[in-house]
Amino acid sequence: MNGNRVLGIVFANIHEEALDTLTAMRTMGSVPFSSRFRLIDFPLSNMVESGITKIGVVTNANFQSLMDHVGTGKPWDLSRKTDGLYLLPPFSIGAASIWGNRIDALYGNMNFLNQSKQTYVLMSDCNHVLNFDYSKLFDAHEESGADITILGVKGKMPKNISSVLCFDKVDADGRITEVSLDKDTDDEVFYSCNIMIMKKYLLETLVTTAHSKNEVSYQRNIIMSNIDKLKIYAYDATESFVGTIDSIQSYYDISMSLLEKDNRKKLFASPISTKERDDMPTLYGANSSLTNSLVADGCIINGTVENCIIFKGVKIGEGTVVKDSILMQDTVVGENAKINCVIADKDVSIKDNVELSGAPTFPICLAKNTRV
Amino acid sequence: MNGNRVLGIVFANIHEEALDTLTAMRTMGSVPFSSRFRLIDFPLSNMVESGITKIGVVTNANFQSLMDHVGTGKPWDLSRKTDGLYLLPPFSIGAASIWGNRIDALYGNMNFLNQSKQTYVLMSDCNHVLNFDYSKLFDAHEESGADITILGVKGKMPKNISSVLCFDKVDADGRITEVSLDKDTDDEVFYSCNIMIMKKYLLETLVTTAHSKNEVSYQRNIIMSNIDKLKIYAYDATESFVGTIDSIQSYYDISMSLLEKDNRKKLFASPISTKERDDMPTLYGANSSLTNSLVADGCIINGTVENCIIFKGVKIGEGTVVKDSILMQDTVVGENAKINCVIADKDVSIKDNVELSGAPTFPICLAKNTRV
Amino acid sequence: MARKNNVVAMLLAGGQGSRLGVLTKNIAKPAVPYGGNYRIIDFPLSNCVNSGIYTVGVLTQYQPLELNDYLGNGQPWDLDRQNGGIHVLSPYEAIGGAEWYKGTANAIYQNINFIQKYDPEYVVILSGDHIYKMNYAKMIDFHKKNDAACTIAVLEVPWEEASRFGILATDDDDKIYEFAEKPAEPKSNKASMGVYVFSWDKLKQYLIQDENTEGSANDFGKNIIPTMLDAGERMFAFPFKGYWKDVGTIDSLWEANLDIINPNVDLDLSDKSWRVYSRNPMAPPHYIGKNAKVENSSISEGCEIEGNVDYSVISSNVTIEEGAEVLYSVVMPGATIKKGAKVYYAIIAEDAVIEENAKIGEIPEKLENPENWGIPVIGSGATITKGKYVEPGVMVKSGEEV
Amino acid sequence: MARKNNVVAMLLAGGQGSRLGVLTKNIAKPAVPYGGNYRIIDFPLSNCVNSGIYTVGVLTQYQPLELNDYLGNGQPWDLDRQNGGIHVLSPYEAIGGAEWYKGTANAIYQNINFIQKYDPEYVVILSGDHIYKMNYAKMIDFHKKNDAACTIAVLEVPWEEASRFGILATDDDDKIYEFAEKPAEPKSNKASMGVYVFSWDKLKQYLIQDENTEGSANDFGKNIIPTMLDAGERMFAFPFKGYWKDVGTIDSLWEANLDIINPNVDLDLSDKSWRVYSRNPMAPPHYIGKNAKVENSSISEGCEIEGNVDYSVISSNVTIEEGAEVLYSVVMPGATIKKGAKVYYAIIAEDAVIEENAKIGEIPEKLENPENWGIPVIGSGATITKGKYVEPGVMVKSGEEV
Repeated sequence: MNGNRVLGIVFANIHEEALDTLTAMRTMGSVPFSSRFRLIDFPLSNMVESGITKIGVVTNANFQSLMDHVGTGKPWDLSRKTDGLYLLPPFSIGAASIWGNRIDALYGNMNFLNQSKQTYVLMSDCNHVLNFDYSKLFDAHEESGADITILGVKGKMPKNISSVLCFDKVDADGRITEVSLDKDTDDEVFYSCNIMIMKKYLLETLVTTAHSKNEVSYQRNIIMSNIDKLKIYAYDATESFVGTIDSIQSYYDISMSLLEKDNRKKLFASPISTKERDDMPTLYGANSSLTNSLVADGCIINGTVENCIIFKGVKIGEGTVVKDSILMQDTVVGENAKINCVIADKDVSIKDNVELSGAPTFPICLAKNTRV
Repeated sequence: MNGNRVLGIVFANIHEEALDTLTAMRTMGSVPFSSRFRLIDFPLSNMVESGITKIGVVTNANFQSLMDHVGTGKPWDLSRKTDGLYLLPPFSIGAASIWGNRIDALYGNMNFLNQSKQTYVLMSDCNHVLNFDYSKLFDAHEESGADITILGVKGKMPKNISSVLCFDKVDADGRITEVSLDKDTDDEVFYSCNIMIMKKYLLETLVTTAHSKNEVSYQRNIIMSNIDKLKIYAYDATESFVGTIDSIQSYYDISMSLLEKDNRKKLFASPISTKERDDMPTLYGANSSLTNSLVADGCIINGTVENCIIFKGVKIGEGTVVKDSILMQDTVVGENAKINCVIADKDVSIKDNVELSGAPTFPICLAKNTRV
Repeated sequence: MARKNNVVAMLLAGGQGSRLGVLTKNIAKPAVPYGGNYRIIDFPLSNCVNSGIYTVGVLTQYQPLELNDYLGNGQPWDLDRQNGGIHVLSPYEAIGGAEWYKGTANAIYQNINFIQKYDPEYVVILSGDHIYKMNYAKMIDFHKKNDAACTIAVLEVPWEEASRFGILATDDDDKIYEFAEKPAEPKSNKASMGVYVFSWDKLKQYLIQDENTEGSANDFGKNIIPTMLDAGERMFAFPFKGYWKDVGTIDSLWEANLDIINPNVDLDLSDKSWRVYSRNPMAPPHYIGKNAKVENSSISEGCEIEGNVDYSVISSNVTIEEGAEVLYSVVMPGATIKKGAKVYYAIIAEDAVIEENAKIGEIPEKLENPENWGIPVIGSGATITKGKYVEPGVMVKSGEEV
Repeated sequence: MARKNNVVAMLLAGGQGSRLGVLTKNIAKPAVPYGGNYRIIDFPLSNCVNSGIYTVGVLTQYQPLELNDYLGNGQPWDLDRQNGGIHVLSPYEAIGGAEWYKGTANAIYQNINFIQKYDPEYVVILSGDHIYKMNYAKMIDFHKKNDAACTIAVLEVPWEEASRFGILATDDDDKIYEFAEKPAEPKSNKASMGVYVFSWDKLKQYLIQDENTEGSANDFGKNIIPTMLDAGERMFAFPFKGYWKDVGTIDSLWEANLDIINPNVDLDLSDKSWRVYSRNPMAPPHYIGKNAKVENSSISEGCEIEGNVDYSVISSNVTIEEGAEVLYSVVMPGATIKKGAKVYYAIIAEDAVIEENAKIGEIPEKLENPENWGIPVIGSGATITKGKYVEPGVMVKSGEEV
């Protein structure tokens, strides 16, 4: 895939309702994940590794942490004179101009689309954690002669987010012939990851038409209603590691699933870049005991840690036992505390002797800066 | 001035009412000026040349062109891991959160101020065109022991913008003892350029106090009302070239005044950086005739040009005569046209044989993309 | 469908360029100013990035300071990258001793490790002394399609000039069957432009073989290409059409400069889809004064022009005072032509000063003896004192006062 | 109150570092990995930027490829700048011939033009083989206040070790009156750290003078400093307190590594106001497995640890399999310690592989003859085959299979 041919669009704010406390002060894209990343690192790195050189990040409210994180795009080598990273907030601020939905957001950025010289557009949200070489998707798209090719996976239907498309019938050659939206089922389905590629002019046409008819649902009005008119193909990415985050619970489960070596191998198969902060290596003290855990740089571990995801700069005091938990950046746990099934957001501080216990099916979520 | 000690704050949107058509789709900071610059280039370059390494650009609505222009801050060497350029739009979008005034804007960015490690703050708007080494201001501020030091110039009172402070009485050592706001006079006055330096904690205190009392005027409530309580000093910058843009007319006059060599020497005494676009040199055809004009790169001139400011990529056809005009980027004038006292914004297109004539005291202003 | 970095470009910028005389006394040839806003190296570098090649090694050992300085972190060419980007490769010392680059092929040989790090499929070899706009991506596609080991860009030159070039004889399908360096009786008029695409595995093999060959000059044209041909490798000639000029001599550099203001020459520098990038001098706009007369010329930013300029290329930050006259000349950045001075058919290098009423060169028609014709060159920082006459063809050394 | 660039730092990174044996076979000493996340050069570079010095010349002529590559465009240290930034300065060829750097002073002499371009007031001379955190800005203030020509940073060393260092004898006001290189009978215990601040005009004068002195070794310690003292220049000793370690030998490199996990050592790498920057390997978080045991150690990102690690420094992307044991050792990026292998008091260089049940080094207490003690070093990319024993003090060359 010659990167000059494909424009990347990342939607940073989609599905924030699913993560509640974690997205109270940030976009979906800036939610911390897997010890040292943010969710947007995955679509950005996938795009860049596939050769894409121009990416627009569509954002809405609360984009300060996102702006801090992606900054000038340097970590992804997107700090360029020509092309590179473009942050696309709603520039003209007024009552009606915050992107209400995906069609609005795309329509509001029509100028950005028009002025980009690329022939194709590849769009992605931030709630699917995966490592995928989009040039495969591009090749499949080219070979099949499809108008739109959508990446999908087979698995349990995501329940807590809306507008999830299921590919109910797919031809032998990959063409989708029947779809449904937000299916109520516990069976395994073939559902869309909302990562799709098409010609730029097609997207421009579809969005302009939908906008002029005052249509509001990208999935319903652009994809579903065109299923007969356009050649819409599915690309099955089930073999890759794909984590669909649709709730705090799935965020927790997907995080924990990376304690399995196979999953890690798949998710970090090609480099995932992120903003670095130059921490020292993690130091383990004389009485530390750590098992089955993922740990980033900059931590000082003096206690016992089991089945945990530990982010940068976490400090765990002597005598403390942390199990089945996710501790985000710079969380500090004092001495002799007991922590069980907890998700602690950035800069949480837990005093000596505190006991906190959730369940694997109900992790306790502590908001940023909480003092316990 | 050790740049690490002073934080720069640039207000990109202040006084846009004065420039009307030129700021319809852009901030004051992104108004093109003097063939190849934008107004924000002056405060940014002055700050960087004075050694400042962290600058926050406070912006409000319409900041897309500003974002395009300042981008990652590379032209000013402000693309850094530590410090550098920070764009500060109103991140949390809601009815009440667009900065209504300077106090609001500063209060809304209190986090940015708090988290900056610098001891001093230097603030500047974008409507004063000048080249000034702020380390002189810093030194004077340190020597006098002032709480606040404000850069001022002696000249005619700017009339078309509000909240202009006059230093009515200044002690021999520079302390301001009497001030007035928006004086109605045609005499020469000593007025504030609204470029001022103070300790960061002082600004934080003043703004927090004013905000808590629901005060809205920075000049009235923060400067004027503290004239007795704080040591507020004036620094006279009259010897530098200072152009105060308060209207289309003054924009035109200041632009034209740079046809004088002395003014150019002063305004370009130290480098003014800007975003480059890699144009070829300007080509002059066999029948071109150009006198007393400033021209940027990338133009193709085949006609007659007199007393003009010509921006990048302008094309002027054979037989055309352009006088006393300002033609912004990529303006195209056909053949045998006659243009007199016109300000043409970007991408204006003027056909063959068109005649357009304003007066030096009433230049005609053509909005971006106008076709004549 | 390939990922990033499958192409690495290696730019040979090492030559001393002695035919450019005083112009290359202190700077490497690729750093010589050209066309008002550019330096020679801007052309191959811009070609690289416009062709999507973002990994470029610049091989240099001769006076690299100004060149290094000009290239800096690569930002003007969008080559300030985490992955790839621009790398200046000077000779270095290893255990077993230090070696300067012996020939073009040896220069690449000494940097095999650099190339190998990117594990590219293709390596593009370029030189730093040609002015042209070329899409290397198309050449690489051609190379791929032909399953070639090596592809050489060729330009059709007039038959009568062919014996001055490296000439390639090809089949109808562009396959090369013979290469002759400056042949007395050329078999074709396809001249090598010194632009090569190699499959990296092949190039590496022949570089190592050549390095181990006693008596080899370690040169691409003299050794690598003939050896590969002899070995029966698939080698193709990629036909290039468009402006191409070697600027290795004073005359050709002068001509190539004047070409940018010649409407009949096919060198469009205003094409926004193929920008030629350069490091910008951060100067104010240029000013043309009340009594100035400028025609058929190019003027760059930062100039102050009060005199007459015709058929000339005036680089950035040049001052031409009232009554001065510049005809058919190239004036490089920062030079000053004072009141009443005349500059005819000349090259004035950076920061040179031509004082009042001095005269540089002559209009050819006015020469008594046309044999004395030649472009005079005033070296960088040189001063020509008041009223002094510098004759055609004379070179004044950098920094000298005459 | 000065504008930008009034200080230029010159980092002498040229030494072959032969005392580091196999570790510096293919890479320059400053590029040797240290402390899990760093390379030696990260310390002086981070000191520069934390001190507000953004113009750094790195002088190198020995195996610079990996160093160049590591430095890249300088972005990890915030040195990717338009004005100033990081510049790797290799020897180059000028008219009149090419010269390698002859000594430390000659290396700076050959780059006078580079420094002059920035027209600095002060030049800081640094070397690339010390681990320390130091605010050069304070030293420059001290230099200014004393109106000195040269200021040398000094560390008080134990008297019994003083004769191993360059020793400075000073007045009460820190003015230097004598400098002695490794004196038999030291007059003070103030040892030079090899960190110099010079007023540029003075340094330039003495560099030129030294270059013209027949028989000079062109060395700072041997020539420039003594000559300046003799000439009566104002020279001061700037007292430094804190961690400082020369890592020029295998033993000292090993010790300096273990210092980062020693809570009693004054080297805080977690200080956010004085970060030590480095090029990050872009690895996932490290994983500590179900049966792993890690204590008193540092682990970097990208590691997969299933074995036992105690009193060791494990760099990024290291794999330690189940049943393997690593004690009092330094494991550099990308190395693999397979099942059941033992690594005791050793340095394992980048990408080395220790196969199943191999054993590297020994616990000193278990040695029959303590005379045989020594840190074994496994060179980068070397492989120690299954069950093999590498004795203490043995060095295995890069890439070798033993």
